[in-house]
Amino acid sequence: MIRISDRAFDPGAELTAFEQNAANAGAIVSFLGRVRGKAGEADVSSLYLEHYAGVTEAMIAECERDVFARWNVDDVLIIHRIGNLNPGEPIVFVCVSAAHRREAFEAADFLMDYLKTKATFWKKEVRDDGEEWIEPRDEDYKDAARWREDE
Amino acid sequence: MIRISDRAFDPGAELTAFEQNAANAGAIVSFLGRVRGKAGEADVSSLYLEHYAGVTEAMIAECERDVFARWNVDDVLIIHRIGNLNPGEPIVFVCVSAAHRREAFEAADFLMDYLKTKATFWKKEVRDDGEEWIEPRDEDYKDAARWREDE
Amino acid sequence: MARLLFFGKLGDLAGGRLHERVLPDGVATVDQLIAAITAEDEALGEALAAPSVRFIVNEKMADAGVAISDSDEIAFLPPVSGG
Amino acid sequence: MARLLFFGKLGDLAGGRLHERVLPDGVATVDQLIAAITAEDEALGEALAAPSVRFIVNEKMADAGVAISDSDEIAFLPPVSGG
Repeated sequence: MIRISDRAFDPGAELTAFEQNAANAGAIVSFLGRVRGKAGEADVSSLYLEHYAGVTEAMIAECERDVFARWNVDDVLIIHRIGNLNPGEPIVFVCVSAAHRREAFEAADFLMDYLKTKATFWKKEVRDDGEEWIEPRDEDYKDAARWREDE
Repeated sequence: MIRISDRAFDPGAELTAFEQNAANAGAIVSFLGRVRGKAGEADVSSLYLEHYAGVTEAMIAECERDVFARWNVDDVLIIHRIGNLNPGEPIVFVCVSAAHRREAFEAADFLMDYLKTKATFWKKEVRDDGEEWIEPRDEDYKDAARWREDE
Repeated sequence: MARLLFFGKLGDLAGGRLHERVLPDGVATVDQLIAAITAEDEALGEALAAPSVRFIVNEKMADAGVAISDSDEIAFLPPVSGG
Repeated sequence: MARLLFFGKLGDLAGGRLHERVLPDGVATVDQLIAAITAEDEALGEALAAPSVRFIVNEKMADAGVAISDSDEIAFLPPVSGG
């Protein structure tokens, strides 16, 4: 399931709900990404996130289908915030359930690389030294490239 | 933090508490392992887990120190059940917080390999076709060996 | 009218994410649209022409040579940054 | 008295996890303790002698040649299975 929303969410409550729906899975991996309060030396006062409504969801749904084709996973949950966020607030939460842990770990890792480098979100940091639209770090592109080499 | 207990726990509530304590971390990875209702074709009616009180905790604490030495992680939580468990019940929950996701993913993955193949727990499956003390799968040993090759 | 969408820093430069407008005379491809915009607003035009900018026409990834008309939705995407 | 601890399937075979007992005469190492137990209970003795069984003496990993006495805690660990 994919949920893109401008409303805050509670990762613990989402994990509980996901867990209850995935009654037969032995392994559940989750990833929570939150707004950091620092960008280098500067203080971050807020983050603004936008997406391409409809298109972003459709592209993530395609990535989700790739995950089901590639790994033996039972269920996937992707929650992504848009709008204005404060430091410490959850931005993204990914849960994957599977019979065994290796598949759950890999699929969650893969989904995060997709969300960081390919999903059509744009994020602006509002800092005490100005505003800046963020681009993926070199490390993010390297992480994402791991999955290509695998194939 | 390490908690080994014969009482059931709520992974969602634990994630919420962990998240609130890790206020500055940008990335939190969690792993939840639960009792599976099937072992091959057989139905599992319950699982019994025991540990070496004191020694098991001390060995896991040493593994936790290795994690802090090896990855730039902020905080680690390890909860492991002992006693009698029903299918679907949480057995193990690991949370790792870090500034960046790669470290959180790797450290959680490493901790799970440790808990599966090295931590001194013993687990007996009670099934409709009898009882059996479980040993790690070949796959578990292979997973654990990845970290040795890395060094 | 065509729907032009500008995301991220391009939206800031364009003074808004959505611009509904009639395509200028002679504009039949994304490339030509960028050239026409550059004539109106050089800073925006140059930003749209950057190699890192991708195009989505009617919700499908497209290259700069793709044909466009007044019934199309044309989106300009700078490098993404989710998660 | 020595504290002998048997975990997992070894506890089932030994009829309990904790046995407090005086070490038999002539038993001064883990190896000798296993031999003495084998004389009393062949199935348990053979299980303790399996190459996959590890020993912890006074909370430290030990090998079969390590010296033991009546003041020690000696634990027999079959392959683990946590998580």
